[in-house]
Amino acid sequence: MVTRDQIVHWLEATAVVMKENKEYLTQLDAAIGDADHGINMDRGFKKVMEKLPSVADKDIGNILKTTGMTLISSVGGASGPLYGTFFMRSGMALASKEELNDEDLFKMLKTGVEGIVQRGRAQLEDKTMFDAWSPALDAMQAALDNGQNTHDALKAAVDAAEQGMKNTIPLIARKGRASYLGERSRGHQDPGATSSYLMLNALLDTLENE
Amino acid sequence: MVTRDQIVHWLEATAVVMKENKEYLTQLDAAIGDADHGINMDRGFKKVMEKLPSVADKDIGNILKTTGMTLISSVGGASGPLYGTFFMRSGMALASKEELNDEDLFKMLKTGVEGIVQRGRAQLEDKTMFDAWSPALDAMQAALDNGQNTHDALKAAVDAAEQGMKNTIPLIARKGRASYLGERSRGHQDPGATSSYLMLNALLDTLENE
Amino acid sequence: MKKLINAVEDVVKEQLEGMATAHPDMLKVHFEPNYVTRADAPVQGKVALISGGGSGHEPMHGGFVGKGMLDAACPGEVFTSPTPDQMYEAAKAVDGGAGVLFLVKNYTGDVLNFETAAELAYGDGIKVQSILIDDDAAVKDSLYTAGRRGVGTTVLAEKIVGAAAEAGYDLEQCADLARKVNQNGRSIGIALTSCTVPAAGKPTFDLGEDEYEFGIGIHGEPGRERLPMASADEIGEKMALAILDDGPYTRTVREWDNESGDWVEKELTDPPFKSGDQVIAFVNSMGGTPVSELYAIYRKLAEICENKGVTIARNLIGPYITSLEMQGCSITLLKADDEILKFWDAPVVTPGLRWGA
Amino acid sequence: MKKLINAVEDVVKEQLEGMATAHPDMLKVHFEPNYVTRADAPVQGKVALISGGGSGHEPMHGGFVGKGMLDAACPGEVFTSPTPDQMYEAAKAVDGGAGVLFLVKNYTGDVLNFETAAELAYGDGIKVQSILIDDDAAVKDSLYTAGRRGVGTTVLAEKIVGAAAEAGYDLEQCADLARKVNQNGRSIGIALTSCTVPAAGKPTFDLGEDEYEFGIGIHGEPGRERLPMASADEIGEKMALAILDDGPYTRTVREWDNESGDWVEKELTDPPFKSGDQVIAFVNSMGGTPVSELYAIYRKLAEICENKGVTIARNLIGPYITSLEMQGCSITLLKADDEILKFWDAPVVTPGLRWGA
Ligand SMILES: Nc1ncnc2c1ncn2[C@@H]1O[C@H](COP(=O)(O)OP(=O)(O)O)[C@@H](O)[C@H]1O
Ligand SMILES: Nc1ncnc2c1ncn2[C@@H]1O[C@H](COP(=O)(O)OP(=O)(O)O)[C@@H](O)[C@H]1O
Ligand SMILES: [Mg+2]
Ligand SMILES: [Mg+2]
Ligand SMILES: [Mg+2]
Ligand SMILES: [Mg+2]
Repeated sequence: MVTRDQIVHWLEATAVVMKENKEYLTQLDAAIGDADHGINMDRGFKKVMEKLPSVADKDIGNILKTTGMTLISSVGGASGPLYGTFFMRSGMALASKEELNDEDLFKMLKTGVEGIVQRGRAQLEDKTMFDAWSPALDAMQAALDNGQNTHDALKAAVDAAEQGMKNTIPLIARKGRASYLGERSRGHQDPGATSSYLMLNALLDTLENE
Repeated sequence: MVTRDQIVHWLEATAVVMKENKEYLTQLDAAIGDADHGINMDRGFKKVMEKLPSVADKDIGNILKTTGMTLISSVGGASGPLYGTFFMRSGMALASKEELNDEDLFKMLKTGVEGIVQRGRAQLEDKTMFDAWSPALDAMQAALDNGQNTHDALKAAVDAAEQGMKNTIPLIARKGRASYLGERSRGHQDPGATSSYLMLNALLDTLENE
Repeated sequence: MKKLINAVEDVVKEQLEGMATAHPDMLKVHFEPNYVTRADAPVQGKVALISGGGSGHEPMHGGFVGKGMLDAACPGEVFTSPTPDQMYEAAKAVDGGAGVLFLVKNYTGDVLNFETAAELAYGDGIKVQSILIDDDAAVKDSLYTAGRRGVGTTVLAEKIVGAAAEAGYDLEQCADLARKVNQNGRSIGIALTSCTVPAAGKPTFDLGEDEYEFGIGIHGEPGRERLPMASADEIGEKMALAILDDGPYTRTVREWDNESGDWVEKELTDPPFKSGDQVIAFVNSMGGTPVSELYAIYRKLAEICENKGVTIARNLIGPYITSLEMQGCSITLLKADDEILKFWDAPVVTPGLRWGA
Repeated sequence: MKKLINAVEDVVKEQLEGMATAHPDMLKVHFEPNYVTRADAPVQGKVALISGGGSGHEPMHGGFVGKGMLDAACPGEVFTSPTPDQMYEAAKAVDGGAGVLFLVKNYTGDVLNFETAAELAYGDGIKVQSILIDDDAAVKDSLYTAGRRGVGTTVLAEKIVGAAAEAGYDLEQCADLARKVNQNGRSIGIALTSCTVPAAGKPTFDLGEDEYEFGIGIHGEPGRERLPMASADEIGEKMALAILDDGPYTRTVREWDNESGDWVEKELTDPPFKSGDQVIAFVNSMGGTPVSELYAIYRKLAEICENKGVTIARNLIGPYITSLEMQGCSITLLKADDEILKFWDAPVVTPGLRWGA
């Protein structure tokens, strides 16, 4: 069971991670984008931290939707609406839940990623955040089908996301700003895939520590 | 007696001198102006050389007026109308003359310089071309009053012009572009005084060589 | 970095304050979220035209708010897409009952944020249409990229569709006209220098004294190729031909459907230019290039158009869609029929573009 | 040096050709000697307004030729006064029988060349008046210098007197109005970078990353002082106060007298600004500074004017009197009465300034 507090702690942990990786993500974006991804993510999750206290005692759906709205109205760029949609959709899927079972947790991630795809229309190997999320969901699904527990299934997802993130390096970007670089986008790790991995990893960390 | 041919040769010699001193005059102007005086003078006298053949068989007044008109419409800047007026006025003063006696030659220079003053309203020590012309006219007048011949009177004028030109160095400019520099215009020789000295010296050279 | 700014984080806000103080007769500025509206908004019964995007392209878009052009503009941070709450609030503020049309430059960030805003506005009962501007001929294919970027045609579309809305076109008609303008407009840009984003504090890219960038966008990003510096005639010719010799361009766009309340995809193909076309020619400064140099480019452009049998019916020459203080220029050609010319000539009263009134 | 030019010696000619091609509805360009006239010149019975000066200040003056502003402009080489034959030919081309008014910026070269032109035109039976624009508050005294330079007020004078001529003012009235505008207008300019004269090929002066020039003219000349780089608010305040706190200014000007056929001298004293004045505020880019930064300056200027009890009745913000691609700006304040405001608001149709038609 994942509690409301754990979800709040995950968001807090994500805010810390984005702050710590602000420079790193921005550097990744400098290579194939416009050098703002870390700044964008840090700004967005700072805002989420400001908003969180006012909803921390509401249901999980509400907390996630508020997170989504906050990211949408503070991040901007491509990643703002994508991460915003992720949390809006997952919030809607978990409306009025006070805690999440294994299935709910998977549903949260899956509906969130579906939102990303619907909005961004990314396909596998377009060199986007979807290249981290897609293998992560597959691995988690397989682990759950195999009867593994939340923690192990999530661990499998994080490992797959990390691999997916690294796999973006040789790809040529076909979506987003990096796509204009064509061949020159090769050899660089996608910033959005990196922030996605970091976010998922923060969830695992949070659940492990509690 | 100064012949029409000598006047033509003087203008030719001036064109050569301006060409040779194009860089030098421009450098002087760079220090306290806008770095174009040599370019302006060279452009103007090149044009005079183009026009000269068509009037070289006319009277001296005509030749000088044509020179003035040509300078006016090709030099631009402050010096264009000033030198232009010099030749226009001297041409008018010597209308229909085929040759010049001592008095005529002095009149040519004097009426020309009066034109410069009327147009530019320069006073002594304003750090302009007038600071070369004014002592030159005084010296020539004195020499002629003393009964000296054309050549010697002109020699005295040239020496005085050279001295006047050098005397501009410590002056603070009060006319023209250099005046905006205030104190910073001190320590530089005035470009217009320099071109005036060169022009007068070319006249002396011409008369000496023929 | 030397700019006439105060703290880098206040740049956008203070410029908007300056605009508000300078042009109260034409526009109003709203803060948190930031958007600019016509002074007389909402205009009842008129379709409201809204655009927006990162700041740094002034006078676009805020300078084009006013009678005969935009009803609202939503400025993001410098070179950063605005967020949907800005467009959503702007839509609510300017909708006069006839619906709002979003004119969106094709950058992933702009597209996604405007899409979210469209959904929010629709959810509030506002009729919405959204047309993409993707006219940058420097981007070759749409299959392997996010598609052609939105550049110079945006300015022309804002003027023309703004006049149509003023003349009483309904939302559908405005959207159709905007789509037509976009499909008939193409642009190409070059840079002689980089620009400096205030928050970054140093030039976005380095460019040697003897080279220039060909095929740039409007965010100080490097272009399609880096070439040895050349004369105005050579550069102008290369630019003109990049537009005039460009083939058909096909891509799928997403437009909002008020019936189904969802996005529908449309495949659109833009026809290339051909002899006999008449065009509006737009020579634009990237900010740091003075208008005198634009005339040298226009001179060559006019010569090439004439050689190709393309008639320049109207022109616009000056800094209208810029990249901060970047030196460089862009050319946009828009094939113009009578409808387009009529609305081009119609009165416009904005801080950045004004005639006929 | 990187510019959109061909051979440096053709820069002015080719820009004029570009203008001629772009704006045949507004103006005509004549070569050897070079001058630009209104497309419909001469306008019978109307006073003809003529200005001119070195090139490099575009859109001034050629871009201000058209209905409601200049009848003719005479461009010299870059930063070099035009020669009298240009103004003389222009005067003959645009005189509609009511005489010509020369608006002359106070630089020795411009003054002397225009004076010669006035004499030539008068000699041909054309009624002539010549008014000097000398509004640069950076120049302190007139006794020991060539006097205040003509800068931003020129643009305002061309607009206002152009409208008056259009409205039927006679030559005397136009000259009186031009003199009044000049006496009520003051300007101050700053530079963040130097500009590069094409023929010189390198920047006119060097300016470090951490300094700016205060009190510049418009020819890339250094200013009154070199200061450590500062914020938009600090620079804007220093500029505003240099104008608003400037004392009375007295000098002798030379004007043409059609009765005597000779020059007459007049002593003129300009009054300082005071609380209760209403003004036209003009914030101008030197070429390379984008309009967004001008708004940051305008914001501060408006605040200071308000504090001083000076009401901004109208404003103009953008690149109108430039120094090639120089980064920097100038502020001009013009104390405006009803007559001035009426003619400011009147229609103008030129490539560089347009409203009301
Ligand atoms: N269409 C898309 N679908 C999914 N992710 C995308 C898409 N376009 C861009 N991204 C992601 O967004 C990231 C860039 O985000 P960010 O730098 O914040 O925005 P911007 O590119 O507007 O500056 C990319 O690294 C990529 O992972
Ligand atoms: N009012 C004046 N009277 C006499 N000579 C002047 C006056 N103003 C400037 N000059 C002369 O003109 C010279 C500069 O000429 P030039 O460089 O060709 O013109 P500009 O200053 O317009 O560039 C100065 O060195 C000075 O001798
Ligand atoms: Mg980015
Ligand atoms: Mg971005
Ligand atoms: Mg000079
Ligand atoms: Mg000069």
